[in-house]
Amino acid sequence: MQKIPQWADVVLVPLISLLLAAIISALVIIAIGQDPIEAVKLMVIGALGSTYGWGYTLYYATNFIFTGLAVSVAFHAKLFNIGGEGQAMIGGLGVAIAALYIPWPHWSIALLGCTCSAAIFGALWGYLPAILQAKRGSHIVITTIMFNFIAAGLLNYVLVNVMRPPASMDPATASFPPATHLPTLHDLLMPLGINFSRTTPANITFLIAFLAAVFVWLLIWKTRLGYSIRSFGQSGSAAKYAGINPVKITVITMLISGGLAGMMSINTTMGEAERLILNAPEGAGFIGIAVALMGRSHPLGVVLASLLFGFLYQGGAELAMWMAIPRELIVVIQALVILFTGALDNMVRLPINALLTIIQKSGDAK
Amino acid sequence: MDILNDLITVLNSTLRLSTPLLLACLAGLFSERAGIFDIGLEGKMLCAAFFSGAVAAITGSVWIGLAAGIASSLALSALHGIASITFRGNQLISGVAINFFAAGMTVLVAQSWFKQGGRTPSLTGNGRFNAVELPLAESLKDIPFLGHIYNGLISGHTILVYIALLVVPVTWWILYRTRFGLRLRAVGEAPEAVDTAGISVIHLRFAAVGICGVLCGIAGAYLATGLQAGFVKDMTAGRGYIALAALIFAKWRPWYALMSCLLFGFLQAIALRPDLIEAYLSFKVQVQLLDVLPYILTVIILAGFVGKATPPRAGGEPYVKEQ
Amino acid sequence: MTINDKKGRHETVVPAIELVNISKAFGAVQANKDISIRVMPGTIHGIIGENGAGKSTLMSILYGYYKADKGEIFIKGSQTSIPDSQAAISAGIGMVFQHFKLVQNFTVLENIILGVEDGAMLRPSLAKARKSLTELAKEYELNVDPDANIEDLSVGHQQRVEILKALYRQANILILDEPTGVLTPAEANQLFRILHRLRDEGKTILLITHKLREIMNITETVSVMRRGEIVATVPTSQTSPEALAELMVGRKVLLRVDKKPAKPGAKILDVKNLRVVDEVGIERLKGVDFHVRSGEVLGIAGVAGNGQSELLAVLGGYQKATGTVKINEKPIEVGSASQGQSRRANGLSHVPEDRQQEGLIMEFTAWENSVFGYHHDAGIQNGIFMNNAAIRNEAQAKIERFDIRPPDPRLKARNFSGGNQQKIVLAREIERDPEILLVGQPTRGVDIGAIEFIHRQIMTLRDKGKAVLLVSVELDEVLSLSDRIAVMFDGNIMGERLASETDEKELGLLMAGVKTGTN
Amino acid sequence: DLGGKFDKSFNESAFNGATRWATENNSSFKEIELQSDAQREQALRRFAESGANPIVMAGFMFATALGEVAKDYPDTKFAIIDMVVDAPNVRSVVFNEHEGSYLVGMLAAQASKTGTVGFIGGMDIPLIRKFACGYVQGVKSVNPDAVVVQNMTGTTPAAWNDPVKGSELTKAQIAQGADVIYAAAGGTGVGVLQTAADEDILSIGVDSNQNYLHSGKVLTSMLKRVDNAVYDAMTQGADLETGFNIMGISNGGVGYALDEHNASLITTDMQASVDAASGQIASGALAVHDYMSDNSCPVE
Ligand SMILES: Nc1ncnc2c1ncn2[C@@H]1O[C@H](COP(=O)(O)OP(=O)(O)OP(=O)(O)O)[C@@H](O)[C@H]1O
Ligand SMILES: Nc1ncnc2c1ncn2[C@@H]1O[C@H](COP(=O)(O)OP(=O)(O)OP(=O)(O)O)[C@@H](O)[C@H]1O
Ligand SMILES: [Mg+2]
Ligand SMILES: [Mg+2]
Repeated sequence: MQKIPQWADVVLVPLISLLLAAIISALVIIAIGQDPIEAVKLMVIGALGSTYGWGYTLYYATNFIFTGLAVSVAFHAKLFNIGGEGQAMIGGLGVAIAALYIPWPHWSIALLGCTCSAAIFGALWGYLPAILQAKRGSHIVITTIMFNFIAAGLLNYVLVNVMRPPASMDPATASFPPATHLPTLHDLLMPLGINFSRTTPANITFLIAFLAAVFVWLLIWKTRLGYSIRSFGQSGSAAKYAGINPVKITVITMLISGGLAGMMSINTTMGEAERLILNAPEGAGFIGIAVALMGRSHPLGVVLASLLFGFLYQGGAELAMWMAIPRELIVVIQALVILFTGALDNMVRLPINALLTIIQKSGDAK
Repeated sequence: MDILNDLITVLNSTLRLSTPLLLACLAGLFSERAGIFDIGLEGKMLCAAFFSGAVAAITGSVWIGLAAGIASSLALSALHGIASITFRGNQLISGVAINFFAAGMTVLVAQSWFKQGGRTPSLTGNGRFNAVELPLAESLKDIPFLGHIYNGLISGHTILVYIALLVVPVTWWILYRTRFGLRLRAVGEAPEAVDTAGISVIHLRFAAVGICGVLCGIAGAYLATGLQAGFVKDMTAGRGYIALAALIFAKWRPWYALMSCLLFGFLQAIALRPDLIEAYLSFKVQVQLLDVLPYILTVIILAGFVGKATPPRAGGEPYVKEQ
Repeated sequence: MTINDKKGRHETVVPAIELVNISKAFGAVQANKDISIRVMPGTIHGIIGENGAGKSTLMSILYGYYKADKGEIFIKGSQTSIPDSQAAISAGIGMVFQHFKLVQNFTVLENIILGVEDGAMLRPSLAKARKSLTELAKEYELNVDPDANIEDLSVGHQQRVEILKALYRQANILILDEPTGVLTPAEANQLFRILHRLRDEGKTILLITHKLREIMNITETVSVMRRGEIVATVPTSQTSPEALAELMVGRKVLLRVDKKPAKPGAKILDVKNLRVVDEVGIERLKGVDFHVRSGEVLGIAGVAGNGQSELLAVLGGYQKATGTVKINEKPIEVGSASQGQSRRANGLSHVPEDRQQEGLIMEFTAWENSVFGYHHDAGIQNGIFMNNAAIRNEAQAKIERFDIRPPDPRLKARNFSGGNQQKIVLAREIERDPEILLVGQPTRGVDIGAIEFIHRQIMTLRDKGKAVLLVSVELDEVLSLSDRIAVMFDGNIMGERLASETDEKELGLLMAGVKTGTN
Repeated sequence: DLGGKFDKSFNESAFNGATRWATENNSSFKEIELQSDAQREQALRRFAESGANPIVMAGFMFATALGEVAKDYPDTKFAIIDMVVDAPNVRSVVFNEHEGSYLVGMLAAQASKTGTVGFIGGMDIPLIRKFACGYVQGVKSVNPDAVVVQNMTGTTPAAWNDPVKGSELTKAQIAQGADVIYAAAGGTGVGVLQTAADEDILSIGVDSNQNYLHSGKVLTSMLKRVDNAVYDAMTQGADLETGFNIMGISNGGVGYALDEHNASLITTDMQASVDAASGQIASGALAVHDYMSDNSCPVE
């Protein structure tokens, strides 16, 4: 078998996979008695047809980039961190505490402070499963699942009993003071002469997510720590031989992973809601797993997969708003995208491979 | 307060809560023992819960419902198999996709069939599994202690509970006493050894994934037609993930799986009875703490008593002999 | 009986195996090119060739593990298609792979019956296998505990299980791919006795090995492979090791180590009363004392599993121990299991026994592997970053100096042959210019061209005045490289000898735990 | 509200109100069920821009989003249910769930033979505490010695859709002697009502009339006429009266359900006592403590 050319592998295969997912989705839409062409139009225009659509797409993508990166970093050390959801929740607590109890003079300093706080809180929530795995051999998959539940309980307690303003019906903190409100993409792009929609939740956190992706890329492929993390992930026995301390690497990796997951809450809590609400991550921690897997744990892949999921989220919301399509359909479409681009990609790759080989052979023959 | 009675009610609850976990856990055990990781247990259970509930509602027969549930779960298993065995895709991704798919599809179909906000109509009569009174339960119930336990705890569950309990020794027997079991365990540890012994790795793995589908199907049907009288969206409520945790906890062994599922069930059952905790341990537990108590205890037990769990060596990796 | 084969030649004996024009490509690599070979029944047929020449591939095709792109296979004269191992087994072929195909946490019995169970229940099959196992064990001196788990067995015993598997399946044709790579001399000799027995019974044996001595001693015919082709098939009696070596490598090979007299200096490594207790509480090292001086090679001989691996792990810094170890008179920490970095800082380099599990990260590129373990060294890092450009350049240079093929630092370690993988490790460790070099099994599974090269590198290091601690189960190797030899048995050092004053026989007795003479 | 919670009760009730309006007036409405908090504001803006008027939202979680959006669309009228948003173009509809719960609590206490009744809430949030507090007051008003067993289903969104846990909690409460159980737990309540029926005790439904689910086994349902609120808002259309709108017993916003499915369960005495209390509450003679007023409940 010939090795498939890079462009085909990176561009053609995912595109065809997406197309297949789209075709099946279309069949499902027809089955529930709706017009798939109309639906696609709505999704594309709704998600990408205006700065408004982009604003939402990017907002969702930002969440997924953080959680996707979190899962990816852990993956490089062969740690399966299912706890992104809980880490993001606790990260949100960190944001809320920092934003509410510290009088920030300016949003930029507040952003810095709250980001640190979010990362520290998220990291702490990743620390316990890490230390249990490293020292006690407790499987990190179980402990992180458990810690998701524990985080939900903790947040529920704090929001209902501690941080909720007394008269409020809503189990949420008070709104953050205006000094902590983050500039939206509208505010950021205005000076550049771009009139980005004012009303979308996309905010400066989007840029931080990009920075985080660059950071992860540098970390994993350019630093000594990243080298150690990858070594440890690829071969525990070799890492031992090289003098890489497994406890240290496990803990550090999970701290970084948890920190990244925690930083997601900057976007939702500080950027969008401007207060901490119950269930703030809204499942982004789990989407992060899909995003990391689809992006092959590479930051670029994670960013692209996040954009795709952001598109599906926003396009899906538009569909639900303007067509009689229940939101569950979007979940089905997401499933199909994950399935075809993630798990069934060889189904596409093998025939393309064969085809290219034939083309190449006949080219050689001439 | 009568300690025995309290114990019996808690253990009854334990048994009911453990049953879906146990079935799903054993389902995962077959799959993972053959080297195919399956985080799609949740999705398969959910799908089976819906189809068993829906078909039982339509036909009025719980057995046809059960069959439909199993069939739907098997279909998802086949998908998982095609993705991760035939096309050597990533097993985790495939599992995640199946969970998403089931979560969306069940509600979609439920809405289009029944228009009840993603629910199925309530099942009545033969549409659901009813409690089975074991022989002599009534007449033995006055015998102190043993008769009490027999009548109060052992008797009076739906048939699926007994099936689930029966599946444990059967699984053990299959795995350790039959040719199929030997090969199944081998293919999860060293598929190349199986291949060079002249056995088809692919057939074996599909068989395992198929069994996983059947057991998940029963688990889902139990939720919708045994414990409940119909399907409610997302009604698995994360039990597939807990089953997965139980499987790791059990170190991929059938009897341990029973133990760990009963433990999870017991912890959940205890959390339902703050009054007992208060009465016997004389302290009051805060509501949220109560909710997360089973999870905290799991972590403590895991960290304190259960050592390292080594998964089947070839687990999670597609079998490729040449590239 | 006479048969007319395709080429119209007349033979009085039908070949047990005849391969005709077998070709096989993996992607761009043409592993086998138009290979034709005939193997006569009742003979031992040797196959030799460099690493990556295509030997294992050819055998895997015969066993139905790989499918040939083209070509035909004749078994006992009749054309046989072997699409999978099942077909090979029914055609009476058994194979002992280079990397064993055993289920590690199964018992010996379970491994033996896997795939040939009689009936759906295990019990009768196990009982039957147990009975025939006792018979086979008696017949061929192949003793193994039928109820032991594979992972608890030494490699030598694991290999016995592989052979028993083939015999249990009543194989008439037995393929052995580098069977002696992991065996002690005694085990190897026993294996050859068994092979002779089998041959005398009329079975046909195909033997792949890198050891010319074995070829000369036990084969009737030998085929030489180079770059996917058979370059010669000759009766063993009509050739010599030198001639075979030249056929294999395509140049003259020095089969003897060219050793200058040693000039030992100061004690570089000093080990006193070293004890190791493993995770399950078994004492693996029971108070070991020795030292290594600069400019000398101390060889550690011994049957695998007598504590050599633990010794290397302690000295390498990843196994806890008690006792004292000094490098250059300076005591080093042995009480913790994560000392790899400080060991390297103390001038110690280590070529581990297992290149694939320890020495290399198989998924990393060659250049990434070229600094594995040294990624905290100055020059390799600047601050928190790795100096990747410099590492790549340096790796390219090392690849050239060590003649690593293919000379591409961006290739993954997995895609190099065993010999070249070993060279990558060696280049990394030797080029650090260590005070003391630990080497475990430096030439396991490596072809003679590479062996020659590796031995020369070790001697050069010694002659530069460095200390070398060599651990090997190859007595030949220990004898020819070492200046002094210590023999380990059951966690103890049984005795120390000067290499010039001892021989295989004396060492063999020490290795078996028999005290001889005095030191 | 998010997650389609209160399914078969709260959301569905709102939906029914809208549907009723649509069929009666032969017109149409747009609706969306949300999957993310960020979509609240999005949906409001999109509907406002598309000219929808009025826009009705069900659920307290809309408050913040509405606060933002309302001022950007001064010509659009909004109605929010379960929360107060102070803006000139917003009608805030809140329900006195504690009053309705008080009534069903009275019924529960009278129907109970054991003197122990149960309450199962979805999640421990203020709204649910409000339900619980009113209920307990009602129970105690009839039988001061009655025991009210209270449980919450969980802390994750799954708490609203876990009928299995609902069942187990029901059984646990039965074991503690409860023979009437009030469920305010969305989809989880389905399991509560089912198990109560199976175990032959009484249950109380919530939000919409759930008596029919198990005829003769559901004592009553605490009605929260979200449908009326929605219907009302839609009927008024663009001329929606804004301001603060309390839906209590006095104006038929909350109440208890009495129909052919539970007629046999409610004796005339019970009905009389409850109707009397109802009248007193309406007239202001009887004040049911609102948990939200001081974040505490006088009884337990
Ligand atoms: N599974 C495989 N996938 C891709 N290429 C392979 C595979 N196995 C072998 N090759 C290629 O085929 C060539 C021949 O390999 P083979 O294993 O037959 O060599 P060998 O003669 O057995 O070497 P050694 O002496 O090291 O055992 C190698 O150079 C390698 O590149
Ligand atoms: N899956 C594979 N993909 C690519 N090349 C492979 C693969 N498997 C084996 N090879 C190549 O085949 C050749 C021989 O492989 P083999 O497994 O026989 O190892 P080896 O070279 O004999 O090493 P060792 O002596 O350590 O066993 C090597 O070049 C190896 O890189
Ligand atoms: Mg080989
Ligand atoms: Mg080799």
